[in-house]
Amino acid sequence: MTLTHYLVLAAILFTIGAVGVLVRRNAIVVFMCIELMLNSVNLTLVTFARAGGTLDGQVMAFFVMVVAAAEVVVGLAIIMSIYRTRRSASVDDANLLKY
Amino acid sequence: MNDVVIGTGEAVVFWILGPLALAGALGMVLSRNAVHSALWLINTMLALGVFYVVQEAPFLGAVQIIVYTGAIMILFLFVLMLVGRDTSDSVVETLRGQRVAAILLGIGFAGLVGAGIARATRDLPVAGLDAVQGGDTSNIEAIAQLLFTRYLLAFEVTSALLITAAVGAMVLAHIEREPGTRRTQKELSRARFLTDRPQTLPGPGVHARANSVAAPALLPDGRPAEDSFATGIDPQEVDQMPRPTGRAQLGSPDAALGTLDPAPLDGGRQP
Amino acid sequence: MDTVAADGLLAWSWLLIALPLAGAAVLLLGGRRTDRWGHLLGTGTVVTAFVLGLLCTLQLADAGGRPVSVELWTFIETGSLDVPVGLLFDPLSAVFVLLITGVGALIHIYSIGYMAHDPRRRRFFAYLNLFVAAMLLLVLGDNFVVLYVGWEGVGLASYLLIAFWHERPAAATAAKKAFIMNRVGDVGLALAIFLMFAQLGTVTYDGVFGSVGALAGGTVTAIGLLLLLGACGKSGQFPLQAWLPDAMEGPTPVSALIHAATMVTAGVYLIARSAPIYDETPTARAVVLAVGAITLLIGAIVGCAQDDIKKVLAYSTVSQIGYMFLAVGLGPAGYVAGLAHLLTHGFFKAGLFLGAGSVMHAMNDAVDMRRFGGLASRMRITFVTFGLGYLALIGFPFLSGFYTKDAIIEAAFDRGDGWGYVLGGVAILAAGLTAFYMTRLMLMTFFGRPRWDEGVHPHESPSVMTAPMVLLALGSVLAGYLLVVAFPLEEWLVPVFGRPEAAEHVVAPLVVSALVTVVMLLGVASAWMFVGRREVPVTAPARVSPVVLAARRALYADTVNESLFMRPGQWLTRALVFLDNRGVDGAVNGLAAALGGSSSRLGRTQTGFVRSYALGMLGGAVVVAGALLAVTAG
Amino acid sequence: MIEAPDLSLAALAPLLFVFGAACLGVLVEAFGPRERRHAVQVTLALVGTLGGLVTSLLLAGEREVTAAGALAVDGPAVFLQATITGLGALAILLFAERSLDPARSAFVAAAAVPVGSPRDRELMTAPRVQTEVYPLATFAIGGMMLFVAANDLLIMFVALEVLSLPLYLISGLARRRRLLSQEAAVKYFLLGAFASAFFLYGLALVYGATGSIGLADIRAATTESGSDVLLVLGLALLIVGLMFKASVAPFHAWTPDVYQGAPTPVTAFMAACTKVAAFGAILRLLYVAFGTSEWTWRPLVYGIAIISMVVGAVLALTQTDLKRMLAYSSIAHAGFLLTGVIGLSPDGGGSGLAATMFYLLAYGLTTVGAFAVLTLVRDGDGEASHLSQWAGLARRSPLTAAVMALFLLALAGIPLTSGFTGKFAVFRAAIEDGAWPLVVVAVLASAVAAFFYLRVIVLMYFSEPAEDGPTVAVPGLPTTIVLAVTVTATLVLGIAPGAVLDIAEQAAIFVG
Repeated sequence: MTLTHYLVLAAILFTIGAVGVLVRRNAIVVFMCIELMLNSVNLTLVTFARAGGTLDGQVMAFFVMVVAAAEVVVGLAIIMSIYRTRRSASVDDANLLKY
Repeated sequence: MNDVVIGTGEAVVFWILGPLALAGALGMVLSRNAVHSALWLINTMLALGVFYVVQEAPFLGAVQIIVYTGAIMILFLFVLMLVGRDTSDSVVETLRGQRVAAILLGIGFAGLVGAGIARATRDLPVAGLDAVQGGDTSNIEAIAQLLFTRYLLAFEVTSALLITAAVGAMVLAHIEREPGTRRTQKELSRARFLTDRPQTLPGPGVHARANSVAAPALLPDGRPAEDSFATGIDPQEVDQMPRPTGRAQLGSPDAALGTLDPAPLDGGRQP
Repeated sequence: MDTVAADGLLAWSWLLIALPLAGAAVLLLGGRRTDRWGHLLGTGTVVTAFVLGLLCTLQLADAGGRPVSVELWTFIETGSLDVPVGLLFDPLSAVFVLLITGVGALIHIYSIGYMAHDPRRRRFFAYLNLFVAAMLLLVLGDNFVVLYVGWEGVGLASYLLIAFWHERPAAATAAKKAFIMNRVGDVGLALAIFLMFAQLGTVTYDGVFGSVGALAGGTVTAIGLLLLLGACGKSGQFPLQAWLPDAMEGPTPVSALIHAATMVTAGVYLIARSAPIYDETPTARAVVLAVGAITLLIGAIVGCAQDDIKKVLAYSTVSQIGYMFLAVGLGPAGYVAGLAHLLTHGFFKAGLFLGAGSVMHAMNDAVDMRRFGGLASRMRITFVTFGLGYLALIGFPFLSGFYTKDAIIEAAFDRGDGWGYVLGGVAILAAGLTAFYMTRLMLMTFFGRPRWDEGVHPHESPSVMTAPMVLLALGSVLAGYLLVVAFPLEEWLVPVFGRPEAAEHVVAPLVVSALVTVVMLLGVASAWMFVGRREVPVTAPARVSPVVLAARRALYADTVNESLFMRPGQWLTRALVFLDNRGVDGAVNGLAAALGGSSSRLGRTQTGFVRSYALGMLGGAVVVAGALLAVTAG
Repeated sequence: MIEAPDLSLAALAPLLFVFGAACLGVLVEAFGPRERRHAVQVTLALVGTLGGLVTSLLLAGEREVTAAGALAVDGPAVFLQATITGLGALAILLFAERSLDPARSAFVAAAAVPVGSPRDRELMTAPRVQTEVYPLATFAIGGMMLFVAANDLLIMFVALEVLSLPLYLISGLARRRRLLSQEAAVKYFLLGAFASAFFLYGLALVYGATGSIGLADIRAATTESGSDVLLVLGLALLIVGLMFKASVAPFHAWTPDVYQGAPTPVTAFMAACTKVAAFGAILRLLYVAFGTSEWTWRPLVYGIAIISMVVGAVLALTQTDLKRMLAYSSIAHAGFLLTGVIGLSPDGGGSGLAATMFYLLAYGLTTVGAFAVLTLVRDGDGEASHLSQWAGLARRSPLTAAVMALFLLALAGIPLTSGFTGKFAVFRAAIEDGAWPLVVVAVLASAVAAFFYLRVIVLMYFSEPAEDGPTVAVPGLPTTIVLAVTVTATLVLGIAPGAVLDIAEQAAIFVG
């Protein structure tokens, strides 16, 4: 058991999140996948902070959480406003703009 | 740099929670129901919170559990409920090749990044955080010190972000009334008793399968009840229970009501 | 090339450009308010510019032709990059200024009459003024960037003017084609300029020519070839010649001014101006020679098969510019000859186009020569002026083409090696062909029985149109004598090209002249035999057989003629026309179609689905990460 | 005892000005009387941006690192901050235009009212406006200014979010065609969040590799240890995040959709300011942090530049919507800009930095102008952005057509316009650095691009106007100012750009 385990786990979580963005249609779930990606970044940061013996990683993880919170508020508001009109939270339904 | 040895206890925690976190991630992507996805994600987040605590970041661990999982994810759930819980994705992929390509790219990305990280950090020395925290300075103090010195500017600028978020939510969600259009309780109740119908308006009908405010109530014959239309929102079409048709079902209760003709769903109010 | 700062009138030479530019601006921005007097303003600016140019040239002549530089302002000046904007008034640019403003003024005057009934006459004059301004900028600039600015400007004006009657689909297509082929050339010129920058750090003529000798041979050749590509695009030379004949869809004064007299000679100017570069690179010069020779032959051959009066003249232009390229490709021996031919060609070709315009004006805008005929008696002035231009073009003794074309052919022979004979032979052959197609044109248009469409009543054009034609005809007659014998251009251009060493004539000039004249007369005679003696069919014969039949009944000599010369000639002509239409057009259209096709195919990736976009991003991320890792690892 | 870090208020002044104005704007939104709000907000936003412009100009020549190493105030930062605030002020003016549309504004009256509801139709022509766009846009401008001056990756990330979040919001606030606008917002948001996750992961990996996120520390670490795998992976992911914002292919897919859907003033704002900010950050990241390991990313940027130019130019050929066409053209221009990025050399020499900054200024001004013209041509349904509606525009309004033609020529890089000078500068810089093939591709791509710009000009001048074609509205004072400024700048930067190029060249030194 080394720190590499944490890092690889984070990489896998990040990938799963990224793939989730590509395969899920519900905008809110897509957004949750992005949250998963951010979380895996946090795990990476915390692990590197421990490895390097500096606290900067933890502080950055903290910032990531704050930014994520702001992003969530804006994102969910946008998704809600589009839902109120279209009665659908599917990202595939938003495709009037193309080519 | 004196290497910190990773103890057995931590290894046990990792091997229990690691798979759990992974399962949570996979479950989020794979479950069709959005609420289940959210719960799976909460599972992963809790596991990560424990990892933070284990990795000498107790403050972050707490924040992860209290703020991230407790507040942010609940916000997600809240919105999911608003949108309507019945929004499970269909399993059919409509974009050709999307899934295959996504999985292949995912494997490629994980291969590149994961393998790269694994190779690069194979002999990563673990300095540990004893030098900067523990002893006199606790984790929170150490973080605070950094936050208000090295990261002061970022800290201040984050406020702009939070203001933006608040303003944004207000803009998109808050419907302002024109001044003077607000009626008092007294005026409202007087107005109601002047109508033919002083009792409460109908809720969603028994045949409706949605609980959104946009779904009107249904009258027994299947027409939407106009009284139940929400103000300001165009009524939504409502899925109905399958209605009996054909000779074989003539004996059903519907037949007794004499409404065998398929009733128009729109009730004459098709937008 | 040492220059002196401008003083006196020359300090005002920027007005040459500013006047027409101001004219264009007033006409374009003034809108309908200027409709009534716009054409007069447009003409006035160019006439004034001509007078000014003349005065400047006289002052230059007084000063012994020392190049004069006019500093205007500094376009870009930073620590590492310095591009001043200045004008260079030297004998070479003076010659061009006079040609552009002189011929330009005449054509402006002519257009007053020609466009009298067009509702958009004001706009037409605005574009013409814009063109004159850009062309003057092109020839007056003292560095390659200013030249490029003018180069793009004339391209734009030409594009606007070809498409002037845009409601005709052919005009729109022709404009598009001209645009694309010119862009190909422009890319060459732009790259040449960047290459100079990278290698020499400067783009002024002074700087480049001063240090070009220090460059590696390969680089100089590359610069030369890229410049040549630019020149080919603008001048309609092989392999970019196809746009020029199509450009005849524009109004006839445009064909006269831009696509015969001035803009299309910009390529010749570019190569003459860059003489010091080409002096360093025999390879590039040889390519110029080859391009010139091929083009002059192609133009002459294809010209024989055209029925559209303007197309014949257009191919003739292609061919004559081929002569000029051939001349400047010969190096120091040929520069002056090429430029002299450029000037005389400017006169007679502009005159011929104006004559053609006059004929079209009379024939309700018909261009098919098979429906002309017998116009000599109806349109006396047009006939006479056109005839003089014709004689000058085919090189009739002592008219201007005779002097300048012979000079080029002589210079070709003077190379002294086998290639000299080949080039000279090609040039003489083309001279014969020129005589043939031009005589054919004359015969079909002015002689024979009238084959007019019903309702056509030819009449002479108004004097505002004929006056410029008369002046140009005078120029066609006299220019050659003036430029070669009376006031030799060679002397005038000594400050630019230096004094060429007296050439040793391999073939005596008299012999060359005699040979050319004989070939020319042969061409005229054969045209008379094939076209003049017979009735011209109103529709072009679909197959050769009627001609063949008619010929069989004639003398036996005809049959020999036909089987020896005419049939192979016809095949060759047809093959070339086919190539021209399918090959080059095909390439241009194919390129456009390929771009359009890939555009819509690529556009389909823009599906409108967020998830597809995200897929693209993840793919990009994988590629980026992979590429960086590969670079680091490898 | 915690020692307070030194904060140079002078160096922070432009940022304080802009953020201060934004915060004040939020307060006005909360407490100001409704009928006065619009005027007050516009004034505040203009005072903020112009104040930022003036203070950043006063900072010229400053070279320092402040806020505990988080903020670099140097030539490029100041130049780009001035560019952003100037362009931002122009965009704010476009936001403020109210006389063009019978619906009174480009922005929605009440964003929370569902599209198509009776109340929404009622509000269509209401005089009220969602005035929050002004503080939001001002926040975005502040974020952009921070983005180009960020001296560590965390500030860069926070600034990225500060500039992005308001943009996500205001691109969904169009008054007309609200469905498209909302769709643009949701697409921009989801993809933007996706991209910033990549940026963040890159940040984490770089932190892991070097133990620090300060650009100078990273530079020291790369110089010392060369490039190890972690660092390279981190750089790759950081590039992905930044290229997304700069709309460089293959991370461009959002651009056309969002540009088309967003309200046109917002599109102008994004096209000009975001591009400047993103390239400012790219330049700083690549040269300050990764300058010594230049050989790792150079081939990559080379390739991306080619892809971007080709994709942008080719795809724009078949567009029928003007806004969309300009979006694709902005992708192509991103490629041209990368050509300038290639023209930098690690020791800070080379003219690439100055050339790129000049190009950004020139492109920003032109593109704001082009979008401003776009807002003038309208039919009953709002802006008439379909190409066919522009046929024969010159007959209807010669001046409008002439101004648009000027901007299109500038975008095509025709001489005597700012576009030519900019292209000239970046291509030259690339050639000086030996990137010959890249410039050949770039010249070819601009030849292709010239075709679709000129096609619009031809359409305006040579086609018969349609029977029921659009009308050309008379611009109000704000739009008139924008057009006057942009036309003048496009001409001046084309005819006598010497002074500005000089300034750019003097400014082109990063503080380390």
